[in-house]
Amino acid sequence: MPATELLLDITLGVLLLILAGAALHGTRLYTGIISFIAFGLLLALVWARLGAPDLALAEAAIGAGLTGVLLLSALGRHADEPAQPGSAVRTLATLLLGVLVLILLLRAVLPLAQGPQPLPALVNSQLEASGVSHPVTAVLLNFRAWDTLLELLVLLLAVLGVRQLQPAGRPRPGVWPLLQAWSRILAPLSVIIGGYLLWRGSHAPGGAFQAGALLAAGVVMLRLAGLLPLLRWENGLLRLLVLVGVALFLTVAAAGAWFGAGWLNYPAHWSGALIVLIEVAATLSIAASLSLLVVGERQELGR
Amino acid sequence: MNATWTNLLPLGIVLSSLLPGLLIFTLREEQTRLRVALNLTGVLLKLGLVGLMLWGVARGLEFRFSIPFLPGGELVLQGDALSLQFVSLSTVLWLATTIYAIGYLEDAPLRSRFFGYFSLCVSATVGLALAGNLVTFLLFYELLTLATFPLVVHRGTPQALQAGRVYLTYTLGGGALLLMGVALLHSLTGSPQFSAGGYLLPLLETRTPSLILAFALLVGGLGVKAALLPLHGWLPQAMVAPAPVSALLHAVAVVKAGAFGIVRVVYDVYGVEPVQALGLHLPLLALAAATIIYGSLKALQQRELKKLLAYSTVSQVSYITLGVALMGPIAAVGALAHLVHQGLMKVTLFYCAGNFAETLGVHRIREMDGIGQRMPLTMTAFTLAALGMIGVPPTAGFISKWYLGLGALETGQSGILLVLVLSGLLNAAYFLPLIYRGWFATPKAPWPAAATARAGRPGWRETHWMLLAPTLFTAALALLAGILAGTGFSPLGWSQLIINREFDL
Amino acid sequence: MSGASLYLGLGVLLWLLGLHGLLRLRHPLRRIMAINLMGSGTFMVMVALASRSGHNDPVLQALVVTGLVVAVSATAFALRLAVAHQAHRSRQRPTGEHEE
Amino acid sequence: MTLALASLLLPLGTALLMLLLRLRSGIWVIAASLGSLLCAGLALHEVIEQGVQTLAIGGWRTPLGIRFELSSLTAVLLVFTAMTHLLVAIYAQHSRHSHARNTDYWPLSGLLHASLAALWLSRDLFNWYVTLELLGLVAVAMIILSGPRAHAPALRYLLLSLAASLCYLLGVALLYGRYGVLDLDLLAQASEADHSTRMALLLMTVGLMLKAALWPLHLWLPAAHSSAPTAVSALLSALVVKGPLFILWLLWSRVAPVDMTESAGLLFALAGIVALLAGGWAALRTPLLKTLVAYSTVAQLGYALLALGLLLRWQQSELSVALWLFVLAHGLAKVSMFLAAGEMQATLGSKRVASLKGATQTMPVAMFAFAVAGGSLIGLPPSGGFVAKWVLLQPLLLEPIHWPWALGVLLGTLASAAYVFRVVALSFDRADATPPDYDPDPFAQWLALLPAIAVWGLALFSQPLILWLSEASG
Amino acid sequence: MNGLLWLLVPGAPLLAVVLLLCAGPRRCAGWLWLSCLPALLLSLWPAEPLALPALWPGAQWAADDLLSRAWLGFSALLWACASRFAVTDIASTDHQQRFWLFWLLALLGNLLLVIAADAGSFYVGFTLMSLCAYGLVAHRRGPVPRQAARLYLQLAVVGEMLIYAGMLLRIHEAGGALALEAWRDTPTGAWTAALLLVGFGLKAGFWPLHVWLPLAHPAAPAAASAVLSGAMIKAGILGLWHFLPADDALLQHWSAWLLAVGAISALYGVALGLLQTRSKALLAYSSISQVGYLLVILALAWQQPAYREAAATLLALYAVHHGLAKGALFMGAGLSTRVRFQTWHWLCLALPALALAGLPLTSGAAVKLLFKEGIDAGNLAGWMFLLVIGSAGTMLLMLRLLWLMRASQRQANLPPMAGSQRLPWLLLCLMPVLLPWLWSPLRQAMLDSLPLYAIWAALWPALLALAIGLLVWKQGWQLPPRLRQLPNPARVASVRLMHLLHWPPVPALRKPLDERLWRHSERRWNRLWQVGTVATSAWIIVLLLMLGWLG
Repeated sequence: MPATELLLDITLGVLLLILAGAALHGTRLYTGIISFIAFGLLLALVWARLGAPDLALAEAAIGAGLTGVLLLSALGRHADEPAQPGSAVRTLATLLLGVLVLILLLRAVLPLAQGPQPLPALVNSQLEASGVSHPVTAVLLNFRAWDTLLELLVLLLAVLGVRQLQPAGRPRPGVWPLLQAWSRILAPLSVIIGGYLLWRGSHAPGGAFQAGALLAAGVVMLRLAGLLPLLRWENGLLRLLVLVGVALFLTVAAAGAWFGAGWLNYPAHWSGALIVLIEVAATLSIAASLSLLVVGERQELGR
Repeated sequence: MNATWTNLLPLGIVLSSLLPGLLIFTLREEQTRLRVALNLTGVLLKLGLVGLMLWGVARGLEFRFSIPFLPGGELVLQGDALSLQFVSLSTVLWLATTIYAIGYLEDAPLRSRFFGYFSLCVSATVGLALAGNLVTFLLFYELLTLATFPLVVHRGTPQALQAGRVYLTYTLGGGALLLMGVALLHSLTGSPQFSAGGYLLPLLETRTPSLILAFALLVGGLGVKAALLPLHGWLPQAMVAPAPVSALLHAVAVVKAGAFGIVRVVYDVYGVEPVQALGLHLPLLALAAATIIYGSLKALQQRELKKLLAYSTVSQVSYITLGVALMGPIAAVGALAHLVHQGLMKVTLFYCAGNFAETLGVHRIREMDGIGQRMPLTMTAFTLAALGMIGVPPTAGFISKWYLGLGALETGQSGILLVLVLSGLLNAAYFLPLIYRGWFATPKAPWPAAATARAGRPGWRETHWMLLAPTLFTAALALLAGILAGTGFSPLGWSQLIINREFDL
Repeated sequence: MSGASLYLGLGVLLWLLGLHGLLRLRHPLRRIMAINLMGSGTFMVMVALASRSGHNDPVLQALVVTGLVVAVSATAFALRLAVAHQAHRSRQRPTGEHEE
Repeated sequence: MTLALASLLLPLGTALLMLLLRLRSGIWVIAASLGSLLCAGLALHEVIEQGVQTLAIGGWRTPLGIRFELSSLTAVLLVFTAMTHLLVAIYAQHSRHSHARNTDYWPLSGLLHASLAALWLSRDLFNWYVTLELLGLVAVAMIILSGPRAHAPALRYLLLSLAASLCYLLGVALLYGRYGVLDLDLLAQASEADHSTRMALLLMTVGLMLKAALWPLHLWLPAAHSSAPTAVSALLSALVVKGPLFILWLLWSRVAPVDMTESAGLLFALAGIVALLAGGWAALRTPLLKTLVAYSTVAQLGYALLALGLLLRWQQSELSVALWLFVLAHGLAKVSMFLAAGEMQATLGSKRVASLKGATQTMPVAMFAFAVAGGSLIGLPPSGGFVAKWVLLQPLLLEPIHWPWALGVLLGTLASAAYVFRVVALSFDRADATPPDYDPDPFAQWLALLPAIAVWGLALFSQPLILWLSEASG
Repeated sequence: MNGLLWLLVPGAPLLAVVLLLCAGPRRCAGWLWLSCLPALLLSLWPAEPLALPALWPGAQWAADDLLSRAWLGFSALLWACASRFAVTDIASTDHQQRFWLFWLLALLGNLLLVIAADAGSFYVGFTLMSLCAYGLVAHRRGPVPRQAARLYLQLAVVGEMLIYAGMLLRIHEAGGALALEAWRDTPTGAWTAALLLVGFGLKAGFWPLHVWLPLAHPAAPAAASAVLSGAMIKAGILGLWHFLPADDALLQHWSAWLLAVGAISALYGVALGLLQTRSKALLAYSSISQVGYLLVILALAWQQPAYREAAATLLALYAVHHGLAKGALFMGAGLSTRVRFQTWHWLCLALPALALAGLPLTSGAAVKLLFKEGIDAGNLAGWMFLLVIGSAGTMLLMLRLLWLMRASQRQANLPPMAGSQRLPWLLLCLMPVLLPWLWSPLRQAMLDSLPLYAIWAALWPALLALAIGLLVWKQGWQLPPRLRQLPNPARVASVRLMHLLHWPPVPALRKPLDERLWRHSERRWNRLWQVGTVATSAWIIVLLLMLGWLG
C-alpha cells in the first residue's frame, strides 16, 4: 500500500477518534453533538475510502442528516448536564481496563485481515440468477431478503414505539425564511436524487435505503420549513405509506410460497421486476418512517 | 392398563374426597346444607370404598392404578396392607373430624374455603397412603403441605400467620430435602413400586455414599413432618389453628405422613437388610429416642393446653420412628400399631381441648381446675386418651409400648427400654396433673352460665353434640383398640399382618 | 500494516470508546451517541473485513446496510424516548421526584 | 415447514392489517394466536412424524442464503409462544386493567409473536441480530404503553439492549471474518478454538446474557418488567428473555469448540447458582409486588443458566431437556403470576406487597393463581417446574462428585419458596385486609389462573415432551 | 364349670360402673358390694381357665391353685365388706360418684390381677388398681391428703414403669411366652429381678420402699385404707411370686439379702409404729411390718425351692389372715373417731388385733406356726429370736393401737354406730377366729398350734409385751416430742419433685437482630447495584470481557 494512502488512513483515523472523543467528552453538549455530526460525515468518507459507496451514501444521509436533526432537536429539550467531577482513580481504572480489553480485541481482530472469504465468489456466481447486477442489492433483496424484510419491520417498530410516547406538541419555531428558500430547491432535488439512487441500485451502489433516507431528509426539510401539510395517522394514506414496504414484501413472499416457488423465492424471470417493485415500496416506507421518526408529532403519530 | 374395578378403586378413594372438596370451594357461604351434604357424602363414600378395599386386601386382591408421569416413575396408586392401615385411619378420623368441624365452625366465616382445603388435605393424605412409589409419594407429600397451609392460617390472625410462616418454612424445606432424596434414588434406579424388602439391595456395594445421602435426605425431609428433633419447631406453633385442624394435623395428616413415609422408606424402599448393612438405623434410633425425651421435657414446661399437646405429639410420633429404626418385626408391629393408636388418642385430646376452649373458653392448663364437674364426658375422654399416651393399660398406648419395648429387647437395644420408661414417666408427669386438675381440683370461679347455645348442663348436653360425639367416638376407639387388641381387625392385628408380609414371617 | 488492519483496529477502538462512554457518562444524549460510536466501530470492523482482500465482500456490505437501518431506527427511537422522558421529568420535577 | 411459516405469518399479517385498517379489537389477535397455535401444533406433529425440516429461504442454499430449521424443539417453542400469546390475549381482551384498549397493544403483541417465531426458526447469526433488535424494540414499545412513568426504565432497557446488540454484532463480525459464513451448522463444522473465536463467542455471550437478563447482567430487568402493563410484563418475562437464551444455547452447544465449553460451562453454572440466590433474595426483600415477580424471573433464569452451564461442562445433552422444560414451565407460570399480580395490584390499588393482606378473601381466584404458579416456580409436584427440576437433578445426583451443584438447586428451591410464600402467607391475613378499590373481576382472575393450570397440566404431559425435547437436543 | 364365668369377675364391677353412672351414687351405693360376689363365688367353686384371644395378647384367666383361690376369696370378701362399710363412711363427703367410680375400677383391677394367668392381664389389673387407688387416697380435701396422694401417685407411676420394664425383660427372657405358668421355670436376669423387686416393692411397701404408706393411710377414708392395706399392697407380693421364677440361682443368691430386708421391715414397722400418735398411721406401720414377714416367706421360697409348696400355702394363709385382720382394724380405727364404741365393740376389735399378735385360737397363731416351720426349713434357727421380738413388738403395737383408739373416744357427742356399718365390720372382726374353723388348710395349722408348748411359745412374747405395756401405762411415760414429729424426707422430696416438674418455661432464645442496622446495610448494598443500571451493566460487560484473558 502506498505510503500516502496509509497517511490518509491514519489521518482519517486520528480525526475520527478526536471527533468521537469530542462527541463524548466535549465540554458542552452542543459541541458534542456537532462533533458527532462531523464524525458521521467523516465516517461516510471512510466508507467511501473502504470501497463501500452504498454505505457512504447512507451514512451521509443519516449520520449527518437525520441523526443530526434529531440530536439537535433533542438538545433543545435537555438541560446541559451538570459537570461531573471526574475521579482520578476511576479514570485510571477505566483506562487500564480499556487497554486490557483493547489488547484482547486487537489480538482477536488483527489476524482476521487474512481470512477466508467464500461468499463473494458465490455471490458473483449467483448474481445472474438474482435478477439484479449490483451484488449488494442482490444480497439485500434476494439472497438475504429475509433480513431486509425484518429490517423494515424494525423501522416500523421504531415508528410504533415513538407513537406510544405521545410526543408533546412542540412549539413550532418561527419559520426561518432562508431555510424555506433553500428547502424549496433542496427538496425536489432530494426527490430526484433519491429516485436516481433507487433506480441505480439495481446495478450500482445505491438502493432503497439510501433513496429513502434522502427522501426523508427532503421531507424533514420541507416539514421544518413548514411547507408540508400535516399528515395525520388517522389518514389511511400515511399508514399505507409506512406499511407498504413490508406489506408488499410479505405479499410477494407469501405469493411465492403459495404459487409453488417457495418462501421468498421470486419466479425466475420476474425477479428483477419484483425487486424493483419492492424497492420502490420500501423506499416510500423508509422515507415515510424515517421522516415520522425525526419530526413526527402528536398530530401525525397520536392515537 | 385395563380399567377393572380393582384398578380404579384406589383412584376412587382419592377422588371421593377430592371432588367434593373442589365442589365445596365453589359454594357460597350460606349454602350450609349443600356443603354439609357434600362433606358427608364424600366421607361415607370413602368409608364404603375403604371398607371394600379392606375386604379385598384381606383376601389378597391387588389394587393398582397407574398413569405415566416421569420417565422411570409412573404415578401409581396401590392398596396394600400398609397403605390401608393409614387410609383407614385417615378415613375414620376424617369422618369424626368432619362432624366435629361442622359443629366447631358453625356460623364462622369462610367455611367453604375451610372445608374445601379440609377435603383436599384428606385427599392428599389418602393419596400419600396409597402412593405406590416414591415419586407418587413425593407428589402427595407436597400437596399435603399446600393443602394444610390455608388451614393452619385459617384464623387469619397475626399469630396464625406467624405459625403459618413457620410451618411453611419447615415443611417446604423438608419437601425440598425429600425431593432431593427421591430424585437421588430415582437417578440410580428410577422409581419402581414399593415392595417388601426394598429394591436397593443390588446397589448396596456400588453406590454406598449415594444411598447414605439419599437416606439422610429422605429422613430429613420426612422428619420435618414427623417432627424429629431439630425439625420439630413448626408443630407447637401450628397449634394456633382451629381445633379440628390441629386434631387432623397432629393425629393424621401431617405428622403421620412423615412417620408413614419413614416406614415406607425403611421397609419398602431400602429394606431391612441394606439399612442395617449401611448402619443407618442407629442414628435414626438415636434421633427418635432423643426426640421422645425432648418432646416430653418441653411439654412439661408448657402452660397452654394445646401447646402441651403439641409437644406431646412431638414425643409420641417419634415412637413410630423408634419402632421402625429398631429394625425388628416386633418393634415394627409396635410402630405400625402406634401409628393408629397415637392418631386415635391424640385426635381425642385435641377434640377435648377444642371442646374446653369452645364451650368454656379454657385455653390454659391453669383454667382446667374442676372442669370434670362441668364437662364430665369430655374430661373422661380426655382422661382415657391421656392415660393412653402415658401407656397405661389397657388403653391403646400400652399395646404400642409393649411391642416397642419387646422389639427393643428382641433386637438387643435394651437402652431403648430406658427411653420408653423415661418417656412414660415424663408423660405421666405432664398428663397426670391435667387429670388431677380436671377431676380433683376446685374451680377458681364458677363456670360461665349458658351464655352460648353450646354451654348446657353437664352430661350429654355439656356441649354441642357434634363436638361431643366425635370425642367420645374416638376415645372409645382408643380404649377398644387396646382392650380388643387381639382381634384381627384391631390396629395391632392388622399391623401383625403387614409385618408378616413385610418380614416374610 | 495494511489499510484493512488499520481500520480493523480503529473499529475496535471506536467500539471500546463507545462502551467507555456508556459506563462513564450519565447524560442520555451522550449515551446514545456512545452507543452510536459502538455501532460505527462495529460497522467499521465489518467494512474493513469486507475490503481486506482487495475485492469487496458484498454480503458484509449488505449486512452493514441492514445494520445501519436498524441502528438508525433504534437511535431515533431512543432519542425520542429520551426527549419524552426528559419532558416528563421536567413536568414532575416540581413534585420532587428524582430518578437516576 | 409451511405450517411453521404460517404460524409466523398469521400474527405478523394480522398485526399489519390491524395497523393499516386501525382495527382495535383483541378478537383479531386472539384469532390469529389461535390459528398460529393450531399451525404450530400441526407443525409439531409434522416434525414428530417426519423429523427435522429445513428451509432455504428464497431457494438460496447456505452459505449464501438464510436457513430455517424446524426441529421438534423449535416446534414446541412455537406452540409455547402461540399458546402464551393466546392466553395473554384473552386476558388482555377481557380485563379492565390491561392497557390494551385504544392503544397499539394488539399490533405490537402480534409483532412480538412474529419476531419470536422468526427467532426460533432462524439459524443464521446475522438474522438473529435483526430479530433480537426486533424483540428489543417491540419490548420497549410495549413497556411504554403504561405511560410516562415507564419511560425511565424503558430508556435504560433500550440503551442496554442496543449496547448488547452491538456486542453481539461485533462477535458476529469476528466470526464472519474468521470463517466467512453465518450459518450455524456451517460454523459448527468449521469452528476452531483460537483467540478470535473465543473473543467472538465471549462478545456474543455478553450481549445475549444482557438481553436475556442473565445474572450479573440482569439489572435492567426488574424495573423494566415491573413498570410495564400487566399483559406486557407477562409476555416479556415469559417469552422475550427466552429468545436470546435460545441463541446462547445453540451457540454454545453447537458452535463452541469442546475445550472452551468446559470452562465456560463452569462459569455459566456458577452464575446460575448466584442468580438463583441473589434473585431469590432480592425478590424476598422487595416491597413491590411486580418487582418481586420480576426478580423471580431473574432467579428462575438461574436454573436455565445452571442447566446450560452443566450441559456444557459435562457434555450431557439430556440437560438441555431440563433447560427447555424450565423455560416452558417458567414461561407459563410467570404469565399467570404477572396477570394475577397485575390484576390484584390494579384492583387493590397499590403496588406494594403489603397491600395483598387478605387477598385470599377479596380476590381468591387471583391469589390462587399466584400461589399455583408460584408452586411451579418452586418446583412442587406435579407442576412443569417440578418436572424440569427433576430432569435437571437426575444427572446431578447420580455421581457424588456433582452433589454440590444439587445443593445449589436446593438452595434455589428454598429461595423461591421463600418469596412465593411471603406473598401467599400475607394474603391470608384476615385481620387487616386491604379493601379493594374496584369490584374484583372474577372472570379476569380465572383467566389469570388458566396458564397456571396449564403449567400444572404440563407435568402430566411431560413424558412426550421430554421425548421431543431430547430428540431435538440429542 | 364354664370358663366364660370368669368374665363375670371384671364384668360385675363394670356393670356396677354403668349402674352408678346411670342411677347416681345415692340410689345404688348400697348395692355396689354385690359386684364382688361373682369373684367370691368363683373362689369357692372355680371355673375352668379361660383364654381370651380377642383381648390383649395372651390374655388368660384362671384361679386353680390354693394361692389364687385364697387370694381371690379374701380380696373379694374384704372389698365387699369395705364397700358396704364405705357407704356410710363417705356419706357426708362431696364427690361420691367420683369416689365410687375409682373404687369400682380399683376393685376391678384388684380382682383381675388375682385371676390373671398371664402377664398382660396381671399388669392391666395391677395398673388399674394402682392408679385408681389414687382417687381413693385423694378423696378428702385439704393439703395433707393431696400431698399424700401425690406421693402415692408419684411412686405408683414409678413402680408401674419399673414393672413395665421388668415385665418386658421377663417376656423377652421367656422367649415371648406370656403365661405366668411358663415363667415359673424361666431363669431371670439380675436387671429383671431388680426392676421387679423394686417395682412391686413400691406397691407392697416393705422397707425401704414404704414411704408412701404412712402418709396415704391416714389420709384415705377408713374403708379405702382397709382395702389398700388389706388387699392392694399384697398385690405387690403376689406379683413377685408370679413374675419371678421358682428355682433360680440368682434369687437364691439374693435371698439372704431379701430375708434381711424382710426382717428389717418387720422390726422397723413395729418400731416406727410405736412412735405414732394416730391410729391409722400406726396401722400403716404395722402393715409395713407385716409385709416384711411376707417378704421373708418369699425369700424363703426362693432360697429353698423344695419349700415352695409349703410357702405357697403359708403365703395364702398369711395374706388372708393379715388382709382380713388389717381390714377390720382399719375400719375400727376409722370408726373410733366417728362413733361411740360400746364394750362389745372393744371386744370385737380386740380379736383382729390379738390375731395379728399371734394369739392362740386365732388365725394369727396358725400362720405363726407355719412361719416357724418355714424358718426351720430354711435352717435359720438364729433368726428365731427376731420372730420373738417381732411378735412381742406386734403385741405392743396392738396395745398402743387400742390405747390410741381409746384416746380418740374421749371427744364428746359421738353418735352410735350405724347399722349398715356394723355388719361388715363385725364380719371382718370375727374372721380371724371363725376362719380357722371354716377353712381346712387354716384349720389344720390352727389345730397344730394348740399343743401347750406351742401355746406357750406363742404366748410368752405377748405376755412380755403386755407387761411392758402395763409398765409404760403405769409409769405414764410419754413419747419424747422429738420422736413424735419425725421429719418425713419423702414428703419433702415429693413436693420438690412437683416444683421441679412445674419448672417455668425457658424463655425462647431469640437473637436480637438489629433490624435497623440490617435494613441500612441492605439498602446500601441495593444502591450499589441499582444506582446507574446502565453504567453498572457496562462495567460488568467490561469485566466479563476480561475473561478473554483466561482462555
